Amino acid sequence: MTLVWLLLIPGIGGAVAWMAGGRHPNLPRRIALAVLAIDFIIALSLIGPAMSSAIPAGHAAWIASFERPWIPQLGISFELYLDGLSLVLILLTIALGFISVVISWTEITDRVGLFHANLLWSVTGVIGVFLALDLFLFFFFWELMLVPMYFLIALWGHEHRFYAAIKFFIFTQGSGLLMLVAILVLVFVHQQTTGHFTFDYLALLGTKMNPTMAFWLMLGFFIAFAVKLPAVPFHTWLPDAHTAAPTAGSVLLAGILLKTGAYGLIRFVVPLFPDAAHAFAPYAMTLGVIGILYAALLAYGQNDMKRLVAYSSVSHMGFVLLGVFAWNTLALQGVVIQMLAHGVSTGALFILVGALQERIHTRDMRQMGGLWGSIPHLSAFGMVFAIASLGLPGLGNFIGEFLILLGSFQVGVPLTVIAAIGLVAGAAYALLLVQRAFHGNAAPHDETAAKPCDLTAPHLLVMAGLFLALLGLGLYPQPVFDQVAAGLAVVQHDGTPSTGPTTQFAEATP
Amino acid sequence: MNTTFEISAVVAVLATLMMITRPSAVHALLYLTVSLLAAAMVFFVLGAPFAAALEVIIYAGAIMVLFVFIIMMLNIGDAAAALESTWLQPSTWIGPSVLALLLAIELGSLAVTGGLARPAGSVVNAQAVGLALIGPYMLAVEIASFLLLAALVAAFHLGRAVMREE
Amino acid sequence: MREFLWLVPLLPLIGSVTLMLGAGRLTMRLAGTIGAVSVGLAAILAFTIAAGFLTNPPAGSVYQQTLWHWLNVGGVSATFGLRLDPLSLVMMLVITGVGFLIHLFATEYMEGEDGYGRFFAHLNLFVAAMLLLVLADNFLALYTGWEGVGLGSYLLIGFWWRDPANGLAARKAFIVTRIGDTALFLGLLLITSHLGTLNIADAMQHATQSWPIGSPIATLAAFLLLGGAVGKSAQLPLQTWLPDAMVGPTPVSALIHAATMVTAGVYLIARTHALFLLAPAALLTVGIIGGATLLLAGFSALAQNDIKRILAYSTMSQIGYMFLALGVGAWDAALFHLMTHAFFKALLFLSAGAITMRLHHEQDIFKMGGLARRLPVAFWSFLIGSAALAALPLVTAGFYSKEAILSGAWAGGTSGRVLWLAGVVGAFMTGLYIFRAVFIVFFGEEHGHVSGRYGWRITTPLAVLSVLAVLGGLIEVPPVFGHVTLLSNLLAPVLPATKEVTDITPLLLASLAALLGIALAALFYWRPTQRPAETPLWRFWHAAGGFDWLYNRVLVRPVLWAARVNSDDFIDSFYDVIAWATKAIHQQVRRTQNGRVRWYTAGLAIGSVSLIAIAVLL
Amino acid sequence: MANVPLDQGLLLAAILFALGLTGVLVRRNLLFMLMSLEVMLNAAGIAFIVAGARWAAPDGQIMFIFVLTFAAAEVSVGLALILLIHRQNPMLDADAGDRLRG
Repeated sequence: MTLVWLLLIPGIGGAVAWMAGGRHPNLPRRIALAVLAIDFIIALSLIGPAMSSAIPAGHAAWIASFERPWIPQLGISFELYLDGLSLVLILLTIALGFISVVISWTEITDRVGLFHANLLWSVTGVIGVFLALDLFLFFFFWELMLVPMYFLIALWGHEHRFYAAIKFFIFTQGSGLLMLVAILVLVFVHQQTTGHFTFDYLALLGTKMNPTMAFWLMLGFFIAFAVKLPAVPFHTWLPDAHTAAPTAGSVLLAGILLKTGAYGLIRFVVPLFPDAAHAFAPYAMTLGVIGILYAALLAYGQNDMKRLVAYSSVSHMGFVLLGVFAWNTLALQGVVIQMLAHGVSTGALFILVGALQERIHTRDMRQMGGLWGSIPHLSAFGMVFAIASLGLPGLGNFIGEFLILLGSFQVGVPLTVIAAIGLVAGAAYALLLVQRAFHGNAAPHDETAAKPCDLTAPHLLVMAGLFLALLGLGLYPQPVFDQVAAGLAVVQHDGTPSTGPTTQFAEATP
Repeated sequence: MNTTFEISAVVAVLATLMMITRPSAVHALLYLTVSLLAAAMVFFVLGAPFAAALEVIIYAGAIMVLFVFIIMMLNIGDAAAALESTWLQPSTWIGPSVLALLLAIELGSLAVTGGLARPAGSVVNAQAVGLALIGPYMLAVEIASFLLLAALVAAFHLGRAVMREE
Repeated sequence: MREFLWLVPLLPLIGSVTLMLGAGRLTMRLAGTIGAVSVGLAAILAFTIAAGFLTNPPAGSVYQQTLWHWLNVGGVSATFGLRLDPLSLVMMLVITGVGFLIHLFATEYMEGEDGYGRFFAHLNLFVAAMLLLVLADNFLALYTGWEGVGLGSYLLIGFWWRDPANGLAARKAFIVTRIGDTALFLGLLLITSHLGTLNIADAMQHATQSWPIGSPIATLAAFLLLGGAVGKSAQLPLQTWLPDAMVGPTPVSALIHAATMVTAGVYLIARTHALFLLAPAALLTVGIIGGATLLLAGFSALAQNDIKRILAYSTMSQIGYMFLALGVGAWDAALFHLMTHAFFKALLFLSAGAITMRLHHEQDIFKMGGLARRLPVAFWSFLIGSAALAALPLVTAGFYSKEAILSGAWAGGTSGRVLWLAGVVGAFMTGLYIFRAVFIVFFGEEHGHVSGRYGWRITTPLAVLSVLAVLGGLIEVPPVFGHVTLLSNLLAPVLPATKEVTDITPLLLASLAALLGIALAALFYWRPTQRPAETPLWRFWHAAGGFDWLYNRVLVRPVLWAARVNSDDFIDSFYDVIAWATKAIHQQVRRTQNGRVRWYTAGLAIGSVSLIAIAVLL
Repeated sequence: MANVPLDQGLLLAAILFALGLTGVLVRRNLLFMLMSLEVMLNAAGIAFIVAGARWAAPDGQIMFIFVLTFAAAEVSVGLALILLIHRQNPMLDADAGDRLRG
């Protein structure tokens, strides 16, 4: 039942915030903060070892579960399961949601109630995605999280917001359609072989089907998640969406929504179609590596600061793709850390860009420069998070990249070597951002304009908190490893190809 | 009786042809009425006297009267007729005529090859129709009455809008 | 005292964090005090620990301290641990000792600068990272320190951030070294994957057990580590960043780009010598890189007019010596030279800084001249530093350490002899280029009136370093002069012994070469000279062999070009084509929606006709 | 009354329907279009009657009655609309009312 509350609280909170918006603009903000704080506490209370009893054999990783029939005629049930992996991502979701509310305090002044409602519903959808194990329910939440996000971009965004919002929606919706088709075909195939019509993930695991069919179904899921991740060449919606989105939207998008793609790959693509996924792994890893380098190159070429950060996000997600399809414990643990660290560091960068835009009304780095002199705190944090995102050891991103590359090194040495070039590329664009925005000569227009004010206390607190989180992930990531270990072990067990041990997989790498 | 049918049919077709070619609304309306009366004759020949009566009373009677009212209200006169003549250029006829011809050929060929040649040869009188109407078709009658009610309300509403503006 | 080892890197870190948090609120005096005192305390602690270590060595001369378990996942585990053995002890002493002196110098040198507190925050951060680098007991912590010093270097090169050129130099330094770091990173992956441990000592032990000498995998691993080392130590082919890094404040150049960080590569190779011994090819490459770099840098230094660039090239050249020593297996000699080099190069940079701070940061040696009388303190310290750099026989520390390297090379077979020759030529060049600078700067005619006294915070470090540059070599004296082996005895437990050379020929030849260089410099530059003509040869050496030009053409420009050309992401145009096609079709199809009832009716009719036609005809 | 060939009846319905369609397509005056529509509806009615006569069943006539009902409703609303349209478009030009174009 806890899991239901986890979903209901932000869901209902959103409606309440909407209604409260008419009374006083601060009311929805406070409500959203309270709701997310309560939700966070509930989620925190779930930290702990997996349940030992009442769980199907071989799936001993669930921490909590909730199951009720929903549309029994069609084999659809309201089925929520939580393991360490979901829990960690849910905690990230709620925390970033909380931060989004804080940093929108001054930025959003228009239709405050509706904004926070959308924010909370988006969070609800994401939590649902991380919890749902019934494929129908999963798809339901998958679509549910898009709609509020669409409105966040379209209603409170910056220039080209409708273009960006529609592009975002079409990409994710179109790929979602592929996934829906794949889900339905999978269910029918399962029915044909077992005579049992069900959308239950646990039942659908290990469905026997011919390799061609498995490959196409796997591809349907893969594309849906690859678009969300996003992996090159499905990434082009992301820079536009980020550029147009309000700061909170960017934070949610980068920090959370992208993670659902990675989560889907780990939870669904590989376990449901182990053989197909492993045959496909070399190509997926290649896509990941291409993404790392190509997005880094793009990031280097941007003038818009937010686009730069967005492309850096794509580059980081390339590591995630590489790690997921390396499919060993090291790489998967690395993926989890990378997701958390990326959520924090990129989220922080987006917050800073948003704060900067609020102050100097531009994101164009050609019009910046020398900001260190006028707004040192913002600049210092900008530098800190830029450096975090280039993977400085001691901060979370490094642990993620190290483990991912260590894991993929066992599987494909050439790919890992090429991916490692991304470390250099990351340094190039991250430092370019610092140089162009914060260092160098002050831009000419700065002289006449009023001096922008530095970060205020709430922003400083948020930044400090995010930095400490990164530091924690970088210096003592073990609690995270321990929390997700059981869940990953089960997923890995399910995802092992039937044809043989994982060593075969190593040989399949180009 | 065959002859009656054929004459009626020819009259109906000719009258309709005239109707769609007349520039004057009143003339067209008169031809339409003739066409409807001819259709009523056909019904009678086919053994549907009740339908024939309805055709005369409602169609040729009530509905045509409505048209007449409207023509009178709108005061459509010679200017309109002249405009109509300019609209009725031969070139505008070609496409629709070909299309209609095709349709007629298709439907006609279906009718001829449809195997309907043997008539049952009996009259279905008003009583039979009435019994069926309030028997198996009860629900349809109700729906039709709703339709009429809706039309009544709609016509009233639209007409009132006209009156208010005037 | 040993159990407080963790405080050694932590103290500078605390200083750094305090300064960062207090940025803008601390007075200049307080900030300087925090910066210097935190390193000073670390130095005192380090020396106390060293005293304890020397008088009462722990078992196996290794003291291990595990702070916490960093990660343990999928069979890979790493602790956050420190390891104190003679090698890291020497490094720790050099870093904290020289580091403290430079901090002290900087408190006066940087006075009045904007961002005084930030300077010390970054400098302290650097010291902390450097200490972590040398004290780390596993590769991951080592890599953390390794990247940390890179960050410190980046921050301090770009300290005067208002000038975009400084930012460019800082980024160049970071990115070029990052290329090397990535090789090191891959090396870590290889070692971890194949040896199953991140602990350096364990890995070395496993490597010697499981990999035969000359095995490809050991060679590969050694080459990857070497990649990291050449990046950090500014050796060929990743040397181009160091001269540009001189745009940073002079104390930074002294600490980071002379005394400590750039020697990290030497430390790394010494630390993983077991691996390099398994890979003779890699070890030979180390020597060749060292030899080539020392010659290239030596010639380049002769073609520079900027005093700091001269010193930068001399640093490259001297680290080349250390690499040469590593390459021929003269491990102690490399470390010995590392130590003495830290003394005299810090001295040279600080005295150069002392000069330029009185010249409004003018660094062109041809605009100086006749400073010997005006700035005696700077003159004498620079002279002592130069003598030590040129390895003036018997009276300087540089002589003993360079002699150790050259005799090591002499003993190293044919390849050793070739490298020895390179070393001797380099010694000649060293004498020539540094005394060229000495004569031009301190003698000849004066340009303008220069005066100024130095406070104790500048003179004390100069004095201490001068003494060290003269006497520091006495801890290791070759057999011919008395045979002192304090350092090699200390290092014996961690580094393999070097063959002793009793032949006096190489020593004499090398000394002669150095003296010849100095004499030649005196001959050419004693009298005031003109700025050298820009001949093609001069330009070639001025640009240090044109590596920058080459890298610009081959790597930087293509990437920049690609980034600029593709800044709109050509993949998006694929989706744009889909969108465009949809729009184009829409434009055509919307014409059917012309709002005319009859048109729609016609459509309906055509549809019906066609459908019925299908039904009838088929 | 028994020997009317029914295929001729259907043929008549087809021809009338086609003529009505021609009228709808050709005429631009809404009033004439409405009249032509009546012809088409009537043709459908004839077809029902013919089909009813084939089996001597009342259903054909019943359907005709429904068609009639429909025609009545349609005409009343249609004529009311024409009244409205006439105010803006006195010539009742169907092609002028194309504000819903794409």
